[in-house]
Amino acid sequence: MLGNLIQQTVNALTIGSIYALIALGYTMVYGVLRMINFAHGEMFMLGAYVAFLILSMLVGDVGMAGAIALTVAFVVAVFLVGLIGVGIERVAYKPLRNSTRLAPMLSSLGVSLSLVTGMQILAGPQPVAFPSFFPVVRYEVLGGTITSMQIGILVAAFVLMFGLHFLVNRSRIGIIVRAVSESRPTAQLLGINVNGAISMVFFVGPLLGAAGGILYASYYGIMSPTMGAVIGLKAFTAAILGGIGSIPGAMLGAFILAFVEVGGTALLPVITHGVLGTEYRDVLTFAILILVLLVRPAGILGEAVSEESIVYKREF
Amino acid sequence: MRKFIATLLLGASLFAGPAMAEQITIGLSAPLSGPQAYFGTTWHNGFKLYVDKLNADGGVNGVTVAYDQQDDKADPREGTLVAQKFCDNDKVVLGLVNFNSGVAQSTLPIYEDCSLPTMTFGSNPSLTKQGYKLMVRPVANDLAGALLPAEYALGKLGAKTALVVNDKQVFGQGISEIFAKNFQDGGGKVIDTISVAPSDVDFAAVLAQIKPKKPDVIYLGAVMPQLALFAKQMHEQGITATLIVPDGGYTPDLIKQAGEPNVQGTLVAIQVPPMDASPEIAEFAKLYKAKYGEDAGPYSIYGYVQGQILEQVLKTTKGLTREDINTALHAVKVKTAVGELEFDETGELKVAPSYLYKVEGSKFQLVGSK
Amino acid sequence: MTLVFNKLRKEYGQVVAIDDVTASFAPGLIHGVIGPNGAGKSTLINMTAGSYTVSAGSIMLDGKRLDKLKKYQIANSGVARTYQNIRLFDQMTALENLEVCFYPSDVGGTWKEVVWPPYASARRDRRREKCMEILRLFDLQGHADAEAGSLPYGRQRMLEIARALVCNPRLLLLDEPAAGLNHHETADLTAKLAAQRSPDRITIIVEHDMDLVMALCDNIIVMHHGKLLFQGTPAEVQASTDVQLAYLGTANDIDDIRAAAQDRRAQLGIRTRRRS
Amino acid sequence: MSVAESLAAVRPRSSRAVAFLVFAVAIALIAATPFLPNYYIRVIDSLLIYILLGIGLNIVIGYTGLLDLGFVAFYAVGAYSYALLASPQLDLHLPFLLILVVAACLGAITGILLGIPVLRLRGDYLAIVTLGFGEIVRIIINNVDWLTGGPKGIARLDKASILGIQIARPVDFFWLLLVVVLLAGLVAWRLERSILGKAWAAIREDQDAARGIGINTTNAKLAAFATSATIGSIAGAIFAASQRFVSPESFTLQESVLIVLMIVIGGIGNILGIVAGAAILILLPEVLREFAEWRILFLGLLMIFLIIVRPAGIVPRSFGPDKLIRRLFGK
Repeated sequence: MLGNLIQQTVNALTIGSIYALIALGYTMVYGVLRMINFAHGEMFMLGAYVAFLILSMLVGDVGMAGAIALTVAFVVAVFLVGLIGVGIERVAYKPLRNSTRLAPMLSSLGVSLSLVTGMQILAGPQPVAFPSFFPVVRYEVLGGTITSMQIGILVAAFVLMFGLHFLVNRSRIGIIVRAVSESRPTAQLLGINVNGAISMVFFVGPLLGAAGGILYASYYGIMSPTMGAVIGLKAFTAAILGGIGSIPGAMLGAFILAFVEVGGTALLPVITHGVLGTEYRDVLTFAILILVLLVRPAGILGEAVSEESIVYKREF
Repeated sequence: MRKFIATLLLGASLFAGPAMAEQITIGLSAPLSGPQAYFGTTWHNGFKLYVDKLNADGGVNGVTVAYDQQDDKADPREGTLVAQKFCDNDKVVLGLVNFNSGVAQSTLPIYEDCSLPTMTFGSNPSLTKQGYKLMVRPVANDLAGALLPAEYALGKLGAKTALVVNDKQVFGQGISEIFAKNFQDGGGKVIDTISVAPSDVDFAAVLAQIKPKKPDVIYLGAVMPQLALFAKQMHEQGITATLIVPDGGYTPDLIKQAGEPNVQGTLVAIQVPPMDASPEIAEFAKLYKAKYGEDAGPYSIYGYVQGQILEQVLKTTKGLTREDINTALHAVKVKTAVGELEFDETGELKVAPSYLYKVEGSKFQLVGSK
Repeated sequence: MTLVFNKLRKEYGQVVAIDDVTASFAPGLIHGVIGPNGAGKSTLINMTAGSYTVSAGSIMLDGKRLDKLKKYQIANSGVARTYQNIRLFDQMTALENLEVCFYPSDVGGTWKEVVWPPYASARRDRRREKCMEILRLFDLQGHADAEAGSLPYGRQRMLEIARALVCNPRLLLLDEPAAGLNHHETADLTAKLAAQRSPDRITIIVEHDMDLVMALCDNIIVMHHGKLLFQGTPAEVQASTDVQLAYLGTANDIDDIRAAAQDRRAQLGIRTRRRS
Repeated sequence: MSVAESLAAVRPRSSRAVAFLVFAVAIALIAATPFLPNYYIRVIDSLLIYILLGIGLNIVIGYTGLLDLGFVAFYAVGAYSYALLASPQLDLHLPFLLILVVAACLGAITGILLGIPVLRLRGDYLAIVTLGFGEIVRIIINNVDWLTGGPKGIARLDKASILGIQIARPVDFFWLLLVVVLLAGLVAWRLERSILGKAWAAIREDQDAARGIGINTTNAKLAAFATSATIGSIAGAIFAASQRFVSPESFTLQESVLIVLMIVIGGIGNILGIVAGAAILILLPEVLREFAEWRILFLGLLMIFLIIVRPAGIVPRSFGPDKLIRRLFGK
């Protein structure tokens, strides 16, 4: 029983940290532009594919040693995807910045569709095997099985999240980004380079998403052009659950979501005496999301706003 | 818009014009885009390979064969549009249709309404039980597909207990229910049935539930890439039960994506004989690779076999109308690459070959056939 | 026949925004509420209109408790208001902005409007006639079909007041109606508001523009740090040393600057987000 | 943005010509449809179903300004109403018209059930909760096998008939759908112009100010959800009758998103826009059928292009049916 508990906790932490990396991208973009970036899941997918491409070039053509090649591929891929993110913002979202709120959201849907089908055409629609970034060693801890891969993912995710935390709260760039997300007009009046800050967000968000994608692909051993869709939706759910726009909220939401999913799988059949099986796990997830939002309409750590303190004009 | 009008006019002219007597068209419908595109494309390629050869030899009794290949996206709505397109085209006298039983469910009534005979590929047993007069299924249904593995598990592996996992999709759920029934009928015990979501990639939580139950075999009714993911995670979590999977796993991707050490001993049941089973199949594999630049897909050989059935139909048919073709199709008896085939009155194969493979190293080793 | 605040109190956590205010407002008069920024003037309006909850005490209109009602119910009891930052329905025409105020009385006939076109057009004509009348009073008849959001700032202010007046409210709450208006516009507004005096209506104006307040109001209450500091006629207020002290002595500089910035942004039409 | 400006500048004189053109093309299409091959009629049927769905969803999104990503749930409710009441599944074989009424009522009830929890939520929170609702409905349908057949779906649905006239061929459904779409469009358009429609617009523009003028936003929003769901559910029932097979895979999140896209690309809040949006998103992939995956890529890029060039949609909100009629018959 204890073994099972430890096992499930580790499982939840691993999934949760991948969700968190992606949820952060949603929440940062939302914080600055009040926009849901539906193409964010595709950054996750791109991360895996770009890393795979670089890796096969490094190992195949250059003949670089495994561990170094992996590190190089990881770093180069996340930076490349970050740049792609900035480029997409310039082309597809920037022209819509003063438009309705729905317009950039739908533009991002178009970007998402194009990236997925583009990748299907380029790399084929089939899932492709992805090499492991960490050697798989199993450790038995009090009856539970933990793999070195899970540990590696946890460490990598936490390093990245602390890096982001530092960037947002301690660095100059972070202050600028926070100022812009607080109030874009005011930041503009203060002479802040708003475009620069937005580009920064569209660099860091996809970068983290791509990192999540690489970790995910190497954890599960496969990648596919559509891999971003489901996990993107889950990360988005996590961001909303935690209170979209809030960075700690995104992380909290991601781990809560992961624990609900794992807990649902493990406990639903037990609690309901087999009436509801694990197939109802997503129902449970969404039901909990709805309940949380009923109590806290702006998510767990979202800014609670009273009616008059915020001028809500039309959403779109 | 201009293109649309052009297509419109073209469609109208086809509709009105007289059909050419010496060429028939076969409608091909399967997923050609999206995650299942690989199966649809490679299946059709096998057929095209045979038909091209047939045409190169001057056709059958002077009749040449053209094909109209359409994407149904594995979506019932798209499937019905394609079905209607074939129905409207008088030159189409036979359909090689729908890889997915779910799509076939919605298209078969349309084909029935316009008297277009089909060779349906969907393997759900219920398709032939609805009284359709114009369909045959040139491939073993899931009843046969799940019998062999159950017998093997009970007999050769000496398994007493099985745990069944399905992905809550038509195919996965259907075939795993049939496996469970066969396993129980043979004296085994199914200790639990678990459903997972079709989009799941992480089975760690499910596996942690399975582990203490210690089943002898686990039957996983799902498709790729879930099969590979499950096998990999199962091994990583230290579960030693024998994994049995249905036909979707008969692809080198299973071994590649799961990682070679993680799938050793996994059993795969499929209606396809090994590529070196006979000189004819080996020859086909070579031809396929030469023509399409890649290895034949899991169902390519069935496309080829359907070409062989078509040839026999054309040899025996009285005329080239849909009705004539249908009569000939139901009466066909032909030696094909997978053995001699004929259909019963519901359109089901009288003898449906099925095979069981075991993963050894990076190869699928035949361990049983029926 | 009056509006009564009875020991009205509003707290935000530790901060007391309104501190036991008791006051009554008689119909037929225009009441001004003045005071430095942060004195709680707008809070009074927001509580009366139901936008803020009441921490303690009560608000009575004609013997009916308002503070337990929902916001739309308060509006339906004959309370209409304008906002510090103009809140029009931007993509609706000026006429529609007024027309929609007939929702509470006309909504019951919606299905009849849908299935029976003559009924619908009769209803609509009746509504439009009343709305055009009000628009004319505010010189907006020429802009009836213009989108509200596209009107110049001054016109938007007028339109918002027209919207508040269209259903002939018992209680009219104007939250800084002259904010952002230039001198001419303010004078124009003063004249129009004066023309809207009605013996059945209680009008309360929160305003910084002293010219407007002094010219228009019959009765003024002065708020300071959430407390009612003084109540009297314009002349009495001008003579009061307490009031002078409150304005000159303790006015919080930061608040004034913030208010100026707020007004400036409102003028520019920038949507502002403020933390609660 | 010069392209956008030039596109947006619809000159009054030419717009009368445009109106006549639109009208003439519509009439010509309707008149020509029954003579087309069945495939084209089926495509047009499919288009009409999506227009119907668009009209329904537009009430919530376009009129009331609530981003509903779970609309497909109502579509599913309607489809399964028909599937369960007119098939061997429960061995009930009720008449089509009766089922339409039942589906409409069930749709309205589900609409209100969804409406209640989301009333307090705004914007993106509303979007995710409605999305979750749609998924919940789909997952439940996929899992209550004893009732809905689970993933297998329900096959062999009865052929529909109205007052003894069988509705089975694509052309029958064309006429049925045409009538239903025109009716739904008319109702939606008249609702928009009614006092309730004005209240919806007020809620869309500024919900708090709408409360401030005495609008009971709860009731108005529930009315929007219920009407929208009713139309969606009717569309579902007709879809099931025409397909004669239902399975959960027809009711995925992608369908909801497709309908939202249709509305926004066409011109949000405008029935004419929905027709334009549906034409692009439903017909284009059909026309480009032979290009397989490239057509989807093209569609994605076209979407970005259209939204950037015309963020408010192809047909402006102001060019609604009233304007079309005025241009046609007015002075």
